[in-house]
Amino acid sequence: LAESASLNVLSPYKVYKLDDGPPESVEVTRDDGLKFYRQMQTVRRMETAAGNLYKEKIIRGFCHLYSGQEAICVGMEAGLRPTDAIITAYRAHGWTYMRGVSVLGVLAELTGRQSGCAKGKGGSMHMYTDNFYGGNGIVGAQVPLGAGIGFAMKYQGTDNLCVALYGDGAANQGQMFEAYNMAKLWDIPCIFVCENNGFGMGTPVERASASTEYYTRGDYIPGIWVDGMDVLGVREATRWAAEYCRAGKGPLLMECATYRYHGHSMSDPGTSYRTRDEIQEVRQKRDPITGFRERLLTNNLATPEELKKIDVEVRKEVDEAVAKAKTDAELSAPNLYYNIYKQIPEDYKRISRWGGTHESIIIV
Amino acid sequence: LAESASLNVLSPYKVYKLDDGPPESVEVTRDDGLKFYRQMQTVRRMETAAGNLYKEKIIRGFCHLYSGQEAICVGMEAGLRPTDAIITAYRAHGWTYMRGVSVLGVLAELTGRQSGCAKGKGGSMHMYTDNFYGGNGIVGAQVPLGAGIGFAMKYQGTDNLCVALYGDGAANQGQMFEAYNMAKLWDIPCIFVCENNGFGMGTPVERASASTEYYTRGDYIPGIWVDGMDVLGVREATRWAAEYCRAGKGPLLMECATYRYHGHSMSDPGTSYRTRDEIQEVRQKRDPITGFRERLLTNNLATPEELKKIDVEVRKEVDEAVAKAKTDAELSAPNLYYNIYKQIPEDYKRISRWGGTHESIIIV
Amino acid sequence: MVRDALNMAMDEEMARDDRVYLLGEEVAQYDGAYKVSRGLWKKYGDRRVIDTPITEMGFAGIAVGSAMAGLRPICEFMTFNFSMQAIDHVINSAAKTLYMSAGRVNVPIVFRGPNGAASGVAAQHSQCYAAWYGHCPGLKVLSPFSSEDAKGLLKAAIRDDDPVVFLENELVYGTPFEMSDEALSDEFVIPIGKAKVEREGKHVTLVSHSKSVELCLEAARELEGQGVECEVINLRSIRPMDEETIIKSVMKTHHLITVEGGWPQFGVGAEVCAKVFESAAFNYLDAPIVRVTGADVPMPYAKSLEQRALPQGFNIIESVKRTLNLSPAAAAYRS
Amino acid sequence: MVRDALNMAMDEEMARDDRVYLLGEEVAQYDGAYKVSRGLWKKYGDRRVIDTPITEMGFAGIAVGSAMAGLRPICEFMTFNFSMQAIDHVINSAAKTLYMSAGRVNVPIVFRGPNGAASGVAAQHSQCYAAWYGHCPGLKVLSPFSSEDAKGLLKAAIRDDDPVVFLENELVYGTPFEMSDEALSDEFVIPIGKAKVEREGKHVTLVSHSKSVELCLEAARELEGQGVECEVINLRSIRPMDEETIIKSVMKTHHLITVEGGWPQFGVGAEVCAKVFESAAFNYLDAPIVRVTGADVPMPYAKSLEQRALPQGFNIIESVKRTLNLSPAAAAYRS
Ligand SMILES: Cc1ncc(C[n+]2csc(CCOP(=O)(O)OP(=O)(O)O)c2C)c(N)n1
Ligand SMILES: Cc1ncc(C[n+]2csc(CCOP(=O)(O)OP(=O)(O)O)c2C)c(N)n1
Ligand SMILES: [Mg+2]
Ligand SMILES: [Mg+2]
Repeated sequence: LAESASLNVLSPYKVYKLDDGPPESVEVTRDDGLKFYRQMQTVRRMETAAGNLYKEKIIRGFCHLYSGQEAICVGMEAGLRPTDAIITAYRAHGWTYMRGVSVLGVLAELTGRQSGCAKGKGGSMHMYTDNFYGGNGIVGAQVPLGAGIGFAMKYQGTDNLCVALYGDGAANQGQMFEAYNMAKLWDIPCIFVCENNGFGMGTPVERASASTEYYTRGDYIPGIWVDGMDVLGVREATRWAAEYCRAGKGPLLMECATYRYHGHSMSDPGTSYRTRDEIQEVRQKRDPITGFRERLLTNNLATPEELKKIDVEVRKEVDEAVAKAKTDAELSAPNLYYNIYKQIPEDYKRISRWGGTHESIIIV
Repeated sequence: LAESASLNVLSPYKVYKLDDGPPESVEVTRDDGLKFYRQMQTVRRMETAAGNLYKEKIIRGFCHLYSGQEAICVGMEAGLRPTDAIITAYRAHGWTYMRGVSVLGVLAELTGRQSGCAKGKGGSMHMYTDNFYGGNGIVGAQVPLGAGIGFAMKYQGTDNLCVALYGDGAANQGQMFEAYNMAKLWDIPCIFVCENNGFGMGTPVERASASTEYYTRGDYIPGIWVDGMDVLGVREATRWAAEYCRAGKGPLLMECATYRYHGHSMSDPGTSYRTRDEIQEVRQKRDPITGFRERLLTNNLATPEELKKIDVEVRKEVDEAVAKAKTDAELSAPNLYYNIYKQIPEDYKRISRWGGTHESIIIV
Repeated sequence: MVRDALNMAMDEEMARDDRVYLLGEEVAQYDGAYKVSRGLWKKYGDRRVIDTPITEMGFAGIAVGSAMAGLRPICEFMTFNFSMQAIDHVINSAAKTLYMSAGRVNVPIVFRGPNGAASGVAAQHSQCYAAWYGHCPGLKVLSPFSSEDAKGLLKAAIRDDDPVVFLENELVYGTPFEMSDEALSDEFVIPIGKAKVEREGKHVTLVSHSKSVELCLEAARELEGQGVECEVINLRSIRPMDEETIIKSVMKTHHLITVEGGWPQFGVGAEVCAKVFESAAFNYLDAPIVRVTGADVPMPYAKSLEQRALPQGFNIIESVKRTLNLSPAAAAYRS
Repeated sequence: MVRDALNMAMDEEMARDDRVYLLGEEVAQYDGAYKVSRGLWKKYGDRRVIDTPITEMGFAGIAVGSAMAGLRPICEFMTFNFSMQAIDHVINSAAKTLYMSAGRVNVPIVFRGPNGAASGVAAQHSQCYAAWYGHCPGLKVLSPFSSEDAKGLLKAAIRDDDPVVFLENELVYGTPFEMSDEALSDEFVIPIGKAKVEREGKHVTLVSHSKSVELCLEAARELEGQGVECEVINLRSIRPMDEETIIKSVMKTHHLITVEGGWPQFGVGAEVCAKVFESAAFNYLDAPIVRVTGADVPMPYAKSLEQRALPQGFNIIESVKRTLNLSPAAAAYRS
């Protein structure tokens, strides 16, 4: 087995208003290879489990699965520092996991139990951990927030940066352009990442965006296009972008071309606006995990047995988390009234649903 | 005297994503020349009168003068049809006049009297007339509204278009970019016009906009830059742009470079963020009226006496309007409660300031 | 189903008036996120049923502009939570323009979509906007409960010459309500500004809107068994609010309870209280008004907490008993 | 002057805590559109006093994001009317995040700027947002009246770990109020959630906030000459609202009038009514509560109409007399 290998990224980068771009030949160690494989498999498996829990009606409301897009969270995390910050939209499970929340922390949040990373108060769209600011249900809102987090990092004198992720649908939101403008004016260390999975709910990009070249839509902000199904390409581009930002050159845009296997949320079968064949074809030809698995094997970075073993371990981890996420308790009633304020005003009345106070409601 | 002359525009156009642009040599008749001169003088004089009324405390609140920018409203109106629509921001007096409201209709609106074009209910920022939709106090809001007006014109099967004007400060507002996107996707006949007067209140363009090339900021929408101090250039560019839109080619951006002589509103002396010398220099070298006057004379399109006569007539018209605008009555008390709804629900209660009804308040 | 009633209202009004068109996210080819516009794109095509990008501020502005220029848009917010991005256009562009123009420019537009809490969608997707919009002159604000309400009020809203905020409720989209023959007619229009007495009773008045009316009716049925007759008022219109109907009822029952899913403070119940206070009914009240409302918290995701954050039948029943002095807990109340 | 008190509060808190910074349109080099931040940019420089482009949604979002990441922004809206463009960030990003994150991510931010009617600025620039923001859990909403209020409450707001909406009033920026020695100190902080009894009286309670407190005090002085003693309560805090102080006063005076500049329906007065209704004070009221409010209209520009659209001293005086049954018109009232 090789200790490392030098591979080419799957698709050439495209760059906008940049003289050069990330290297197209990348070095990957065996250890990293196995790690990325495990991480992508874990996210995939976790999402499958979430889908099943939803079908069992144990997860309620919205549930936006990340399956198909795993190479982005795994690749980007590998190209960043843990002290860098991330903020994303409601398609947040994979990112939450990559930022350090356990599979249980994610799944129990989805089932609304107290082992969830937001103790069940947030649900699918609102997950948080260190240097991970959600999880936001309002399309586009996380982008100015992310610019603000980047702003804070610069203000505090660190050389950390913030990555703000959004979808192709979100890319048309006005607040994006407001954030771009201020980020550029103030040289905020922020990477704006468009996860272009081809659709905003049922609307394909061409019907939503007058320009679908998302990496160029920062106008005066340079951009890179990356194959989002290629974990190594994503890592390399992220490293390069992070260096650019850390050097104080201001913000950068990055478009990751990817695909979402499931419907938009669990209530959307996801087949009215695209064919089953189209989905099948991506799964077969561009799947980020299958493709990477093959590359590990052909480049002698792993054996089939090792990968098999990882698969088994991942399955076990997720299954255990599922079991606990199903049986774990929900928060007790008084918690309804906690966390509204961090600093509770003196004499503050918790107002229940019938004009009584906190005390009266919990007896009910 | 010549019946017409062929002149060059004062500054070459700049174009963006366009193969050609408007002609730089323009034909102007003596009649048009005299008309434009009269119109620009009327707007200038009317604004001076407004400034004086403000100083006399007869006009209250905000009052944003258009002085310095006259060539834009006069030139554009000349390049459009009366059935085309216009919508602009709060710097609306010149446009209101050009759309057919009398000087009295403008000034009496400023003094809050019933001869005002909104009977005194709207004031400086909210003036309306046929095919003129205001007058909007919210920076940027008029731009989607304008796109909507253009949308309606297309929906109704006409070949009219809408011109939506905004300032350099407004140009950064997110809703601009949302409007651009939909206008382009849906081929809305709308000309988005940025009146770049160098400042948004006290902030010069460079501190507000990461790109100050406003005519390029529609990204996928073609754009033209025009010298906004050149009434003929503005007319020609507008004609050309209108033809483009009417041909069904979708929206267009147009930047008119201009300057505002007064402070942002009357409470702003307008000299803390720029020097008096700078203002003086523009007045001397680029003034749209003085410059045009000179061109009329050197090209034998008018005699000094004719222009003098126009000046006198304009002054008289404005002076008379001022006198009436000062003495005209305000609307009577019951009008406070009119125009809230066009279709008044049965039994509708007009709620006064002390919990009584309409009837009770008017007795007070 | 309420969904069908809404669909029928839009269909009939689009057939009747070419100026009426529908725009919003996923309203056309996807048939609406909640399938309220099902079939309309197929029937009316791209010109009149328009999918927008996810740009609420922009498309609401475009819709308002088109209304100023003579069209009659139905502007769907996928949910009213997203109307916050566009609220400047709802208030400053739509509600105020007739007034600012002294009657020259009216804005015949309907802003519609689901409002208030759905199931398991957490804090950002569960807000009730009735009180916010109800606060603002220039708007008419409707909040239908049943299928008949939905159809008759939406048709009224579309025909109205002023901006109307039309607050639907996702949780009842699928509820099967009876529709009278009259309601099935093309010309079934319910007047804006009138409440409906859903059930007559003499002991206590329950004033409510939207899905909470259902809770009131359930509570009323249960209380009937215990000898308490509730009068249930479905507000239908939040602005203008039909105070006559409320006042008349209170003068009959002498007891008032307001029920809503939104937050308690500065809510719909508060305004009802104040109106009664200012009216002749004030002297008829034998007990304080009780507001049964959503809890004063952002909506939690977890099921048991979510349930506690919303008014339940037993809250109404308890409140009625306390108000009528029928329960042992009554003495403890108002301590 | 209130303007100076606000300036002092920001200056002191910026000196005290490096995490505090100010951003907004024209706050730096122009010294603030209303000169509230005069001198701060000169003193603290580009890093801490930041002129933004005219992009409220964007800069409010940036401010909230920076607060999540450890800063303590003061986000100025040139006026609160423009906060509508950013209101999604105020509510969904700022107010709800602590709850959604089960206590992990707090958002220590102050949104401040002038609120309500100024003079002659017409409908789009005259709205009062007290009731809207007061409706929303997760926010604290302050509405200072005097210079002491302004300073002590703004300092409290800046030090607070939660999002605070701080509603100023342009019309009093230039009003000279006495400042006590205590109020001039660096450590003068007024607790959030407490009302202030501005004047004691035994006949009627006037509850008010912001500039309307001035009207109440004037009316109280005039009524004093006629033997009527008004108790004037300055709410200071709209959310949480100090109901104890109101209730105590009403139990003493038996009469209540609310006074505000905002629209009547679903306004601050409505909530005060409802709170009193729900309290022990209900049985103490000898007459209905009267709400004195702005008229239910978008603000007109013309001076005489504008004046009629806002509460005037005589409205309060009339209302007091009617409530106390002191005027010949009293009989006609409540017809
Ligand atoms: C402001 C706002 N408008 C609408 C929605 C409803 N909505 C949720 S996700 C979504 C589609 C977003 O698509 P995209 O940005 O491409 O992200 P993806 O789901 O593909 O990851 C829509 C319309 C919302 N949550 N927020
Ligand atoms: C949304 C919004 N934010 C802020 C303001 C306050 N304001 C009014 S005009 C203005 C400056 C606009 O500058 P620009 O767009 O360049 O237009 P100009 O005044 O130069 O014509 C500002 C900040 C407003 N009216 N609306
Ligand atoms: Mg997408
Ligand atoms: Mg400008």
